Amino acid sequence: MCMRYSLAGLLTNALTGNRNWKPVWREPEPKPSYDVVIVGGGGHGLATAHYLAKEHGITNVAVIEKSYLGSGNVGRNTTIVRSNYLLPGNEPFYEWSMKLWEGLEQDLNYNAMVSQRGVLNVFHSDAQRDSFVRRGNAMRFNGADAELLDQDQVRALVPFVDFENARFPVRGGLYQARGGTVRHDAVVWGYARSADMRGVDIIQNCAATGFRIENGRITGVETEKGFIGAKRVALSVAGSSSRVGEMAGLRLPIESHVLQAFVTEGIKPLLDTVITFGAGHFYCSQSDKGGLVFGGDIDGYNTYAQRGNLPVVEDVAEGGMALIPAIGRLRILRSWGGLLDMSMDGSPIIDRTHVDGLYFNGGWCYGGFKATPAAGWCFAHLIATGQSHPFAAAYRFDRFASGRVIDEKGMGAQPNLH
Amino acid sequence: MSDLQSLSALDGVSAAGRFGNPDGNAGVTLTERASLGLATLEVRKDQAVALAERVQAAYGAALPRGPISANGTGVRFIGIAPGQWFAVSETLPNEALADDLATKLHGLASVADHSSGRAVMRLEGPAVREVLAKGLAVDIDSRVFLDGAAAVTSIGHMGVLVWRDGEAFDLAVFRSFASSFYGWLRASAAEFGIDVVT
Amino acid sequence: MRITCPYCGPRNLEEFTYRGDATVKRPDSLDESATEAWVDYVYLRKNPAGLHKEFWQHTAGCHAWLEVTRDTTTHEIVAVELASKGR
Amino acid sequence: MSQINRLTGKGLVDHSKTVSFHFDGQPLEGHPGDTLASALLANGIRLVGRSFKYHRPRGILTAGSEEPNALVELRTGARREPNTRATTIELYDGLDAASQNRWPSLKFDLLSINQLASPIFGAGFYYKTFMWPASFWEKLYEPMIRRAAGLGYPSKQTDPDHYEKANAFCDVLVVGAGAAGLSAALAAARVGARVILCDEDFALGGRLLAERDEIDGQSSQDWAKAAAAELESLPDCRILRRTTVFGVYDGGVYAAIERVSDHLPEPPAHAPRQRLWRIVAKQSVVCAGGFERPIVFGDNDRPGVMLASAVRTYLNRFGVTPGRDAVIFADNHEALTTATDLSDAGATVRAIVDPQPQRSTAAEEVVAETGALYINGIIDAVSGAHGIKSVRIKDAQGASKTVDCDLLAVSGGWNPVLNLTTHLGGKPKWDNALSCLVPGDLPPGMRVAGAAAGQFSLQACLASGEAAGADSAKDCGFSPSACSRPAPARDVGPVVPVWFAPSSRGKAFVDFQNDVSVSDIKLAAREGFRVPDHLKRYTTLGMATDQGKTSNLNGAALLAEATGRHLGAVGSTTFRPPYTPVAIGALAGHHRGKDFRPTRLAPSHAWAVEQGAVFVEAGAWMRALMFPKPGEAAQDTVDREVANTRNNVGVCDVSTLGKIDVQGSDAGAFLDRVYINGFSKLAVGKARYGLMLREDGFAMDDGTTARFADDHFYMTTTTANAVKVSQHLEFCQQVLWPELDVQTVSQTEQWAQFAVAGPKSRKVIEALLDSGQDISNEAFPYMACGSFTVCGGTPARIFRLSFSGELAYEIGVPARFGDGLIRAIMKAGAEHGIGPYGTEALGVMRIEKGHAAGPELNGQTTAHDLGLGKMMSKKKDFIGRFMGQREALNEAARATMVGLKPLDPKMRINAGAHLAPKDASADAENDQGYVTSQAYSPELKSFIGLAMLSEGPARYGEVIKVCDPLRDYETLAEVCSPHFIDPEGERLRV
Ligand SMILES: Cc1cc2nc3c(=O)[nH]c(=O)nc-3n(C[C@H](O)[C@H](O)[C@H](O)COP(=O)(O)OP(=O)(O)OC[C@H]3O[C@@H](n4cnc5c(N)ncnc54)[C@H](O)[C@@H]3O)c2cc1C
Ligand SMILES: NC(=O)c1ccc[n+]([C@@H]2O[C@H](COP(=O)([O-])OP(=O)(O)OC[C@H]3O[C@@H](n4cnc5c(N)ncnc54)[C@H](O)[C@@H]3O)[C@@H](O)[C@H]2O)c1
Ligand SMILES: Cc1cc2nc3c(=O)[nH]c(=O)nc-3n(C[C@H](O)[C@H](O)[C@H](O)COP(=O)(O)O)c2cc1C
Ligand SMILES: [Zn+2]
Repeated sequence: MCMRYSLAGLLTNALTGNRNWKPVWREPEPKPSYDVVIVGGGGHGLATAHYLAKEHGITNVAVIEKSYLGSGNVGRNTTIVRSNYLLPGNEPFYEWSMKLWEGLEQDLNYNAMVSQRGVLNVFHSDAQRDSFVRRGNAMRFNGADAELLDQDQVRALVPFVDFENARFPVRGGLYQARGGTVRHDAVVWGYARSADMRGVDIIQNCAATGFRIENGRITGVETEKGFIGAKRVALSVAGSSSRVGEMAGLRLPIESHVLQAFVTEGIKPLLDTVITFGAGHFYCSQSDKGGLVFGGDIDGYNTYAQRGNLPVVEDVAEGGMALIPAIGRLRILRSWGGLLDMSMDGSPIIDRTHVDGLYFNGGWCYGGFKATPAAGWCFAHLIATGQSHPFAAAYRFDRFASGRVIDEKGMGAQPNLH
Repeated sequence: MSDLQSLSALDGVSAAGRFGNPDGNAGVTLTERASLGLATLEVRKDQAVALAERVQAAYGAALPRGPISANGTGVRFIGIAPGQWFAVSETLPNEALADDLATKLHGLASVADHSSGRAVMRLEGPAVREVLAKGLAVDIDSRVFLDGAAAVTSIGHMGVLVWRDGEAFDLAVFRSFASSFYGWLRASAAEFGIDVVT
Repeated sequence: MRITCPYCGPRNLEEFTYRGDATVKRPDSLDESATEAWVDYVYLRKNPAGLHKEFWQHTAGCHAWLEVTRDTTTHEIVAVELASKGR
Repeated sequence: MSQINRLTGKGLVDHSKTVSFHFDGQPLEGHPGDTLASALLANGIRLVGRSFKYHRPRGILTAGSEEPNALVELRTGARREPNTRATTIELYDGLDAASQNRWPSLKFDLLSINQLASPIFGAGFYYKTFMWPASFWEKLYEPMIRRAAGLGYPSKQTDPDHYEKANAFCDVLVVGAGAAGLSAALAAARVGARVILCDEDFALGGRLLAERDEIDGQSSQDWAKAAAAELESLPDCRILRRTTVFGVYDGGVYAAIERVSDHLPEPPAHAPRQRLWRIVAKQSVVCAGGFERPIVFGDNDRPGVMLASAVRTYLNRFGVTPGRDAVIFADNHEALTTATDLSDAGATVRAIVDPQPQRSTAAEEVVAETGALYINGIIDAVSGAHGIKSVRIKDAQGASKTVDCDLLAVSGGWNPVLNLTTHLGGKPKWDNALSCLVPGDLPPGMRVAGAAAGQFSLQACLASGEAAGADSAKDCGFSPSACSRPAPARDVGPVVPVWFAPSSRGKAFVDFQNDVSVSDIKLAAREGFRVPDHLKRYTTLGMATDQGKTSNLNGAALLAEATGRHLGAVGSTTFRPPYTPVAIGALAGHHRGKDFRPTRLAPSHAWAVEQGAVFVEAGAWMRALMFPKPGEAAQDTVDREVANTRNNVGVCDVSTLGKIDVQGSDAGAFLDRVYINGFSKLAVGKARYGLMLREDGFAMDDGTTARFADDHFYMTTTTANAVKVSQHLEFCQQVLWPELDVQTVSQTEQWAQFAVAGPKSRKVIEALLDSGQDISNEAFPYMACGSFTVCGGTPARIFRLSFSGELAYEIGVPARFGDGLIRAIMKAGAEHGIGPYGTEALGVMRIEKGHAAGPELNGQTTAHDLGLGKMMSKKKDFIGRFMGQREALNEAARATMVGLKPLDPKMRINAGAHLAPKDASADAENDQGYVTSQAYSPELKSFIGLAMLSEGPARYGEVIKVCDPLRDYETLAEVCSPHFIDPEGERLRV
């Protein structure tokens, strides 16, 4: 079993050659059956396991992951957390997530380096300001923090932004001081460790390959390590949602797209906040290792290849140079891609499926990292109680048929435009 | 006829002279082809054969089936899309070309005037391919992009129709983009030097 | 990625605009009983890992809408046709 | 002589010229052809930088782009480039470089005390700590961590240099110009293939320049020179020096960066700093060579420890000896040539330490030649913090011996450079015989040759390069002749590679730059991070600026050992683009600043500039926002423009609206299907307002469409949606209804179009009309359209449309007359008091009239929400019909468009404010809608607003609260009809 981390422990271990550290989580063989099997060892799957155990006392749980833990989007995202949403279906959920981030280290006894360095969305026109104001007010109506900054206030925060020679000059920004970044891998390891300590079995290299469904009810999961019986099965496989869902006969309002991300060589502190460009596709923060971590638009076509193409690389660089022309000589060190579960309205789904005992969590698009705690919280609630959590009440499948879509950007049923 | 002053798309945008590298002969020369007749024709449903015959009869050109141009009497027909051509004429300037086409091809093609909607620039000189390569993602090697060949594509986020006329390249860009396009061109040609002729 | 437009020839990805599943068929909008077909048409698209028939428009080129058959795991393109063909 | 380690007359540098430069302020000299690294070594400088975490003193390990240690800040001011590898910087006169990540100086660095705490600072320590007390994290721990992070300092000033992009097409792209690459390029280019040969180095030849080999009776350096010369002479071969192919993308697209001016103090006039090449190649041959592996042992990071191949590079290519007293520690025989080369250069080879049990004849010969001590054993300890002073060697029997030296040349064998072979997902394979990873599945069209393919002998490099070049040409349709070089039998490298000298003491570094040591790897394995990807993320192995080029495999080998697995089964992490770090500026090229995106200028732009207009970005367009008089306040300008238009006449350039020509015998039927309302019955000579939906039933765009003939319509769209609507129409035409005879083409650029609005507008238009044409109310009523001539025969289209709510016309002429027309309009209107108005006044007037625009057509609203639900035809098929009928899109509770009038007319109705019942608190439960648009109405002498309000139209007369907590603002307003002015539309029809 794992040990609690403490200052004393750290020092003692240092003095004894660090020889007594234990694995952060066990590597058990799967049991024949569990109360709940969670498919997908990403942030959401692991958070779900943690809250199932901690909040609902359900510990006879396995998380099965096809590769190594955190190999999916949770380990390849730009780590931005914020609760600056517009629509009533979304804002309370993301604000709850923000609150859970704020207490995460203490909850997990693991330092996930929640860095509330602020999130600044700059705007470039009156029309854009008005829509940001609408959003900022939605946040305030929901008890979240939001500030409207004028040009001078933006300049004070990020003096190196192009104010003089820009094609689309920055006129102000919407700022959420409580937003920021969280160390992505630590979130995985922290939730995994906490779930494991409470008895959850975490099983890597164990892809779900099929589902056993009898009389419309799920009875277990076929995996690379054999059949695992389960009273309830919860899918949390992000970009693989369609592939995995199909095995259970689900047709999902989801397309798989790739989003690329980039990191520069490590440099001394430059950017003290998260900043997003309002006139193009670019958002950026500086990691605690010193690299600028940034991204832009999705590539825009269905893919499972987990890598992108050159046009988006150029587009992101153009956006970056337009916003911060001082980064011209900084060098991109690495670029990579992650498979997004882009939904038809750009908002997620946490719901039951037509198969009894089979639950679905997905459609997180490019924004599910910030949702990790609340998604785990609400998904666990749904699995444990059979009822949607109030914060996730709008995240249902039936909204597509009814027309009660949650379309933050008003783009319509076209995943690559969200 | 008109009492109003007619301004070409590059009026007020490009001044004559040498820009960029001042040494030796310029790598490229830019000449605006102003006052050309420009029009699109798009075949009406099921009229492809009849249209081709009419164009042959009226203009002496065989409408090309791909992105190349066919020269008729006074009019060049450039394939720009399935069933669509861009017509260019010096002898039927400005709106006259579209009027002429609309009359002669009535019922067989939908004709639209673009004589005011494009800036047409002729680029030539020893560095012309190198300059264009800075924006044009189309292979314009002389063995691939033959005389008369054309491409609808974009340069620096701006739509462009380019066709080859002998050793020169003609570029048609949207009128409202003329200033930005010219900016791109000057920056791209700077290392070779560019002579702007007006 | 490069797509060979049947009209213009091979061009870079940035000249094209994507629109997803090309196997969908627009139902009859006057058939009031076609609710399910409409929900499918608007919200459910194929998303296979493997060959995918999809719409692209050559927006920076000839403006033709294309049906492209592409492997979503390798990005290999096996066929490109004009979407207007055979409709 | 200042260059104490320069070998007179040796190497490829130009000894006849000197180049001056500065390092940490110290003036130094080198020669053209040097890198900064070779010049520093020539000057006897070994200490160059400090490592990331422990601030360990570091020197130069390699001679190429894989360098992990010798990183400097190059240049100063706005051109400062942190983390630049000294080994790839081409020396130029005036070069200024500084060491980094040290304070106060390179020699004395305070943070090197971190080393003392290294037992605490082990892998992943921060995840376990900094949690107590919670509040300290933000105030203390995090700022501290961040200050310590990073290496060099970025410039915070705008990058002054220009960058550009270029496209290239070829049959065969050859990456790397070493023995294999030159052979490949020659084989392909000689038979006429279009070849592009890229090398990131400034000199062609790869290791041929660094070794004293012979090819066809020539020295390898001469052979490389001759091969390059022949390639230069072939018309279809383009050689790109200083050009790194950094990424492989789908469809044969290769991205490369050419460092056009980086070898100069600053780019010459008219030249870019760097150029991004987008290369489309039918075939490619990757000849990227190999990386030599370091061996891991205690204090293996001390300045003066250098890869053996790098030692040879400095000797043979740069004419510099990195040391005078050398020890060699290598597990392979190739490294023995290092001893010969050193000794021939006048250095003393003190010892050759061979961890392999067998002593070969080759070794005997080298020992005889150099007089070096030969020891079967390992390096056990290294002394000399700022530069190696001696090593302790432990032999196979366990006996130790200390040898003084200033250079330790190390080789643990070679790894092929695999990066480009994997960018499309190919996984490298483990090769047991070579003890390294070799390329696995390759991207389509790619071949690999030379060391990159695991062909390590020179003969094999030449032969495999030639064969790959010839085969590639063949695949492009050329007929190459038979290969001239027989492929030799596969050369097998070290049989038992030695990764780690386990008994050595001191911290043993695997990843030099990120300070990942053997103990970190063991700790990670102990804590369960047992796959390379977990190891990487937990320890940061391979995540530094060198991406683990010299460390990844060593790390995997140590992980294999720690977890009791075979190295071949452990696998590797993923290589990702770019191959070496790429400047963001280069990827953006020309597109920054004002050139970030093109600017579209309306036909009256020059005229508007003359009038002193203030402009605003509207998508790509610049539009006149307003036309202030000198000294006038903005609000006054807008009020004046509105009042003048409503009272007299105003003119506004509306050319930016999308204009689409719709022709064909089915044009009417087509429009019936794209608009919710009907158009086929519209009379010729008339225009009609139309609303388009998306297929999901939400509103997409609106505008008027005019009919000029049975088979000819002219549609207008909003400025913002022009392109989107065109694409949509093309989809409908080509995909949904190809059976219709309809053709569409954008005419936006062709027509300059002006709105002339106001009670006196008819007089102005009449003054422009050529004689004999009638636009009286009877002949040309509201919503009429027609073709006319104006101003002496200028063709014009005139529409009697009104956005402002006044009597108004839109007049269009071919854009070449646009500038002329605006001047003519102003002249004709002068006697009627005409004034131009900008988009701001336009916005005020449309709000006064309750016309929906961008803020209301936000993609979340339906026809019902916009008050246009009744326009939806029940009888016909149209886009969005079916889904638009859904209850949720039509229910009363939806936020629906209304007008708002503040109870106090001086109070603003802030756009973006939310709406709550009068006495309710501003919270989620009471959130009933939001303000979309606001304006000050000079006519009503009040602020007004448009809003989307739940059950809106049923609430006219109700007083609600306009809440803008974001700006600390609240006011009360009355809900009203959005048609504030002339609701019956009488003014339009006069
Ligand atoms: C480049 C990029 C940048 C992003 N930036 C942000 C950001 O800044 N802020 C933000 O909030 N969000 C961001 N996101 C989105 C966010 O990362 C995701 O929405 C979120 O991580 C998804 O949830 P997850 O962590 O559970 O997914 P994942 O980590 O992808 O977890 C799904 C897991 O399921 C596993 N799996 C798949 N199939 C099977 C199977 N058959 N059997 C077993 N296991 C299986 C996968 O291997 C994977 O580990 C970004 C995403 C990307 C790609
Ligand atoms: N005997 C041995 O054990 C052994 C082992 C390895 C190498 N060698 C010797 O090394 C040489 C290998 O020849 P080779 O031709 O395969 O390699 P090389 O190392 O001589 O040349 C590779 C070239 O590729 C360039 N390069 C690498 N990646 C690039 C990129 N992405 N973009 C642009 N340029 C890039 C490098 O700058 C270099 O010039 C031979 O001389 C061989 O004998 C010998
Ligand atoms: C926030 C963040 C910061 C990163 N910083 C670095 C870095 O400094 N160096 C590095 O090599 N990779 C960095 N990466 C990228 C990872 O190496 C890796 O590419 C990514 O997790 C995706 O995995 P893959 O490339 O193995 O598919 C970072 C990733 C993230 C999400
Ligand atoms: Zn095309």
